[in-house]
Amino acid sequence: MRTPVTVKLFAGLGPKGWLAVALAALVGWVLVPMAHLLLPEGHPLHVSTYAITLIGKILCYAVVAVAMDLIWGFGGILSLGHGVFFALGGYSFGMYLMRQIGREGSYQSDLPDFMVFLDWKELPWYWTGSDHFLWALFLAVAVPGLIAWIFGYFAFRSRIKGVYFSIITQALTYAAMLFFFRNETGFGGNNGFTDFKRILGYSVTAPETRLALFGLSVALLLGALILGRVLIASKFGKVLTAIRDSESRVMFIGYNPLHYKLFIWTLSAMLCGLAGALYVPQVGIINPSEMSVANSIEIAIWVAVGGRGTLIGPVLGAGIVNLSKSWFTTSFPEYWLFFLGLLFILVTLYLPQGVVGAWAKLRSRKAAKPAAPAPAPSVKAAATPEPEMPAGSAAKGASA
Amino acid sequence: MKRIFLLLSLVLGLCATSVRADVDPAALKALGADDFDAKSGAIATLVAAGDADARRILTALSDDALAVAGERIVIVAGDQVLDAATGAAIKPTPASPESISLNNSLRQQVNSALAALRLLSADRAERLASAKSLLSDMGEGATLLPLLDKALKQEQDGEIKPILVQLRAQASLASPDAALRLQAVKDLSNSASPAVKALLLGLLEKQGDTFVEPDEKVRAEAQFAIKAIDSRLVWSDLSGRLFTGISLGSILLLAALGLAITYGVMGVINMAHGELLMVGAYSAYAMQGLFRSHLPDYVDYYVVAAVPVAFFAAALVGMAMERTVIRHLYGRPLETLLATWGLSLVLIQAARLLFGAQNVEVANPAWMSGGLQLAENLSLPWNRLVIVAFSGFVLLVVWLMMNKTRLGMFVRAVTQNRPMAGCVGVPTARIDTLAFGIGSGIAGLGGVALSQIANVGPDMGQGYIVDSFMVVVLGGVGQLAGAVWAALGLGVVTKFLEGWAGAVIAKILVLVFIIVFIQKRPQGLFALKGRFVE
Amino acid sequence: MRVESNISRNAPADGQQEHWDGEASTGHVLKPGELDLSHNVILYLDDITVSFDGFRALNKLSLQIDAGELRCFIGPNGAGKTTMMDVITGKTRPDSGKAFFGQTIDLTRMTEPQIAHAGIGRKFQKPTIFENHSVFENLELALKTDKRVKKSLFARLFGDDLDKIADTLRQIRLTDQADRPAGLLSHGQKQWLEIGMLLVQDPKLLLLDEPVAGMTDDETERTAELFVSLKGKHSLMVVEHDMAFVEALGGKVTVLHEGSVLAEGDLATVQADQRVIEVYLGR
Amino acid sequence: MQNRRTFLKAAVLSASIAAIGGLSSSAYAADTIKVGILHSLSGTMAISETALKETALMTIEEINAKGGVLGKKLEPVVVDPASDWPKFAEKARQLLSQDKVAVTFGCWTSVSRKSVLPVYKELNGLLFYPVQYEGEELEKNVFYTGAAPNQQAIPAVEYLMSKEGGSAKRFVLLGTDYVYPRTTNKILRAFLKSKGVADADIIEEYTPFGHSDYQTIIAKIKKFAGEGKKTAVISTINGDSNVPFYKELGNAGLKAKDVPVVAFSVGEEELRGVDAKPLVGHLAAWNYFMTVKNPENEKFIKMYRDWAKKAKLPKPETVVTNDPMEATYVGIHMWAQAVEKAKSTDTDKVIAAMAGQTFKAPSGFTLKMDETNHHLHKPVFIGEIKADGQFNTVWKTKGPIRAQPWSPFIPGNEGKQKL
Repeated sequence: MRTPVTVKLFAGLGPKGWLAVALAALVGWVLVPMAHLLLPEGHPLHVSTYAITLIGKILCYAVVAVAMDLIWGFGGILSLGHGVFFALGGYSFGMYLMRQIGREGSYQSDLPDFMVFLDWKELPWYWTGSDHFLWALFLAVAVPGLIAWIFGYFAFRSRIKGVYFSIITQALTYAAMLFFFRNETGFGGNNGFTDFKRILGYSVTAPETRLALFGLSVALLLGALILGRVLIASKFGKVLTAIRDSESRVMFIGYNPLHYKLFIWTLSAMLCGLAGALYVPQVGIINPSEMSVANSIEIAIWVAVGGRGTLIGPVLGAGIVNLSKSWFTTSFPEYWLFFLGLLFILVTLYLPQGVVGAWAKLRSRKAAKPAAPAPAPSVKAAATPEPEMPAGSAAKGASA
Repeated sequence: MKRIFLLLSLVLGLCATSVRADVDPAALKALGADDFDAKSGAIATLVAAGDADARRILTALSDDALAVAGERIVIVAGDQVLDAATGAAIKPTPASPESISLNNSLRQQVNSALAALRLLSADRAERLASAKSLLSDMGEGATLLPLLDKALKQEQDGEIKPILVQLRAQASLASPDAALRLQAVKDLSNSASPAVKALLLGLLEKQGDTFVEPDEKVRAEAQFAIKAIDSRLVWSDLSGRLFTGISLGSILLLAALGLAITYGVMGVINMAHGELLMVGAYSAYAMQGLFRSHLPDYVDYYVVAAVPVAFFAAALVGMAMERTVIRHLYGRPLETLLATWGLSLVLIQAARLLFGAQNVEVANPAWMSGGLQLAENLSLPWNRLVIVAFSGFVLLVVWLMMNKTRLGMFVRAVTQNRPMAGCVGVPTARIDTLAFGIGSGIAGLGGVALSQIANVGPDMGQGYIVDSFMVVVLGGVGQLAGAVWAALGLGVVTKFLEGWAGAVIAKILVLVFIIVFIQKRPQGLFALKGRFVE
Repeated sequence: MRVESNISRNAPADGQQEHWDGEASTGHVLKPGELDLSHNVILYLDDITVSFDGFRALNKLSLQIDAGELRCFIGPNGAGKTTMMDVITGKTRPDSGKAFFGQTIDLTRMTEPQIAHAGIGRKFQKPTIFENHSVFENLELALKTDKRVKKSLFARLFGDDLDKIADTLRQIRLTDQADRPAGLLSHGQKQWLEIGMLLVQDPKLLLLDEPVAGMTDDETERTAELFVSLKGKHSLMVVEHDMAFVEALGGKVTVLHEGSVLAEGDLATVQADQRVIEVYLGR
Repeated sequence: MQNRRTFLKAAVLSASIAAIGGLSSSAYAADTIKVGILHSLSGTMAISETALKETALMTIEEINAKGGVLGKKLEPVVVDPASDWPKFAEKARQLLSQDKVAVTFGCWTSVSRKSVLPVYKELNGLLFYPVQYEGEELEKNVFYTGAAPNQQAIPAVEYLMSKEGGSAKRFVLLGTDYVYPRTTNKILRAFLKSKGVADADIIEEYTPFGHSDYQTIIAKIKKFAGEGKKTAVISTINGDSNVPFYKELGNAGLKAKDVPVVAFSVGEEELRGVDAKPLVGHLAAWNYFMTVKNPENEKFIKMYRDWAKKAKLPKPETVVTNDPMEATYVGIHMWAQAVEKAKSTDTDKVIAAMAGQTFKAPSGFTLKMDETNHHLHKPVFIGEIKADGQFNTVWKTKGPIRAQPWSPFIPGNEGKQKL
């Protein structure tokens, strides 16, 4: 790959990649819907509503995982706050869904039930326009983006790195969760939003609507993957990974890491927001527990399991972890946490590059030639120390 | 306690046989009834009688020793059953007497009555005790007025007399004689008790458009008295608030101190820190169980025994963690973070399977229950006082260990320059394990402290992990002093905010404050400066 | 705080051109980015003091480097050589004193990237290169171009860029390694690569911290040749312990001791200097 | 690299779909009636909900021992939503659409109920909800066997205001900051107003979930109580925070006789985790106490003790029964009766048959399922906590009282009492 780096979209993926995309699109937009609508229930290939909602949900998680991979896998910044952006997207779109309920709530009021209940006479200012689909969609992207930008700008400007950053993102999530738990906040307290009726006038429970949402999830995921791939192939991607590996060097050759980090960080948050917006109508509820510290950490786990800095890995990770969760919690609930815990430990210890990395290693061993270096950092890369040890980052701060 | 009462009642019972004044059987019967007013009336009549029999029955009643056996009311004293009316043992013992239960208001009525009766007792200590107990809760005192007068007349003791005056004043606030009431209010104005204040406020209440207290002068006097009392209450109020802050701070400190070592000094992001607290707490629980079953007489000291046990239990778990997992992740903080999070999940579930999902019961030992009464409205709970002291002790130990022992020196050496330390012959690997063990052990100690104020359950640790990290980060990594200031600071600030904005907002504000603070001083309160070559 | 605000205003995003507005506050009005060498001096350090928790790493250090000069720095460990470089490149802020690049550019007010743009390149003691990128990519990243996010998203390499990279590869003798991950290079090669990364930036002033550490004699020799060849076009500051190498470079030598200049002159005179012998060569 | 990705992506989709197939493939046997049990067995709610799962299994076994329903055995399907609200919805859908259960017994928190509601409405399933809750809800597909506010909160307050209860004049409404406490307190505030209590004599305090430091609040209560008139605290503090609250209360020297605390979410199960000594005399209001004396209850307790041994629960000798367990027990039996009556497990038929069902409950009363509002008529007990963590009933209603899911104390609820 001596060829100069250019962002030719198609160069971004290459024929096989595009084949894969087409394949996925085919499955997501044609096969699954057909299997769901045409085949009778009980037919071995029939895809049930349950399956559709479950996979739809996991697809949304997968998008979050990809977003996380961009910031962590390629930017080397571990965020323990991505749950917030996901939830914010969900809430923004949830507001629209709540408004769509109209007068069918149990209080037959124009206001959402929980507001009637709090004796609110009209909508609080931040609900204005929430009955417009597009506005809600815009919010779902803009709100997480804005929050991320502000938070990121200050954090990165003060050169908060590595663990420090992770910890304050954790504080952010925690604070946000408590804030949304409050009833006065105006987002339904810990019950959050639920019992949605329709979206753009279509009933949320209609199979067509479900399939549409499912298709959109597939589209979003593919979009995220392509975007990620292209970004990483571009010079931007190279600078990003360079920052991950040696930030000071990057600075001394004249790049300002602040803006690179800020860009990818905000982008990642926006992706999460979109995923959240798609997640809510499919799952039928959004509430503050999505912002719990544990959830955000789990996102990191999906990425770690699938393989950092591999884009496709996180998708796998999200799938593996969530499906096994669904399965374990049915088959033997008591051991679910053991499994999850051990998964974290073993992956971090023995699969620093996750399943994808491991698989690549196997193949390269078979082929007896080194695995392609970029964009997936070699296993050695994962083992190289994080840019800053805590004490180190303290000193960076001191000199800032 | 219960024993003493029973003895007392028996003694009284015996001497009563000589001077027999019959107990009103109707009243006795009513005690067994299921009707509140009947019971309350019966108790009143017994108090009025005020003789030994009445006293015996009331005592029994307050000890839940009074019971209904078929038709008669009896007192259950250990394995024998006495006739309530006569105090004579009943042969043969009637089968399964139904104990008569009191609800709060009846119990209060009985207790204050008993206390009042005991004012006449010959034993000074007993008189003093009962006077004091009446002071805190006399309830509707008017009925006791005659008794108090009697007591006051024959009371000579310099300590008891003023209390009686107070009591009498309280009781006579309701008396029809305005002069008497005025005097009463005057007497009360030099009290410092919120209860008294409450009484006086009662006088100023309006019922309809007429005041409860008709007399203008008395009301004015009451106003004055209330001001006087308030001025006494202010000081203790403030110091009380400060103490709550310090107490919370000490708890945050205990929770974070272990982390200050594992993270602060060794740079290990231990997300399982909370679970090490849990291990400590559960070892306290285990010790309690052990003492209850084997050393019932010393059960109050299980906490003391729990301290070393918790330390070693947590230390062992910690070292195991270090050996098996963390050791392979040095220099990769973020991976450590994930792996230890996994560890924490495993530990939580393990605790669930071992002790059940349900929280377990850990009791404050007697010497840690109740509070130290500094003023009428300021009592510092013993368990919190002890914990504040304990955190100071732990801090001292840690400081000594890190700065005055060879081990501490090694730890600092290794964490500052591993290869060099290795070269000069420091067994780095072992030091790592030990250091981590110590950090974990200290977390265990924190767990013991927590078990005295909060839940002990499988996921108790989750609640502290964020706070602990905040304290360490805020204090400045690797800075014990920093951790201390951060913990106390956070404690006091939180409490101040809580008083003003409520618990929820307070918590949010504190977190936001931390985030902002880190922006300004990423190195925390106490900076490490120096040149760092990459 | 003053610094902070300045940084945010001078962030390269509005970088290359505009960031001199920040300087306007100091009263200098200059054409954007122009380096004023009117007095033929490229770097002034005046009375610089840096202390870490009481320890004075730099103690009233003053010196100046002429345009196109090749200056060597020697001195025992802890003499403050690296700290000096940290100050010049903006990594460490001096507690007091001035650091000017040319007549007008106040280094103590700028962030690392800004300084890099102004034309100061630095090579670290321990070679720091991007181990996961290929040698080619390392140079590509270092290449002197617009380094803002916007541009980086749609950046292309044009002929002359490619030529420049090709030349540099030849200069540092890594042409046939171009596609290997830099992490797989030998120590010496890494040193060369890092030097190469400096060259493609073509800075006016190069700071080189122990550039030949871990090089074979042959490599060392070639490095010396390279530096000498750079002399004139660029100004170089070389920190080195290897006296042979210093000798090979020729040019003026400055001896640092306890954070300030102990002696200055050509190697011979310096080595003759009594104090120097005591503190340094003596041992 | 590229073809790796191709392969992987194909793998993802096929794998996931296959996995889903696996999940759903639980054979549907015609000779049994499937009964779903939807309680968290892991996560934060496991503390409370595990016991309900056990009760449900026990009850089902009891019914099967008597020959089952419609001559078929009941087959329990247990799933674990892991205290994760969206997962509740997912599992509910699985129970209804994959396992085809005839009825589901489950949920504890309001949010979990709210999360599954749409699913049950969509697929016309049947849910029995066994926990006391805030009301303000009435759904065709749900039967509420727990208490509505007027079957728990209001009687408790009436008791406190009575001479017998210490004729309290001022009230501290204390709760964890979520919907149940907020609603309950809103209703109570309105109720107190209607009883002529001035706003100045009521304070509301809320704490975050898992709050463990009650010093400030206790201080507030002390101050408030010190301002004259008998004060009582009405606590809707959520499970976990109760221990620190009561410990603080005990040590701060606030005795039950001075400032009684009546709690709506503290029962026998919660008290197992507390040293009850400092709590003695404080109150709780429920529709069932383990200490209630009657043959049904003795039978119920014995049955559960035996079950605990059989199911190898930790410390089987110490297990206790509580209100939600009783509610579960009653619910399952009533459902079974209704099925027998309807001669079918069809949701609508069963719903119709449920109306007016009666059952002699362990509480010692014969409970009736209201004809119109899907709530049980329940008796109310007020108990004082004893040192052994059990309750000493100090007051109880003469008979079962009808539920008012739509509290008349909330404006706009008039005439909303039936479906």
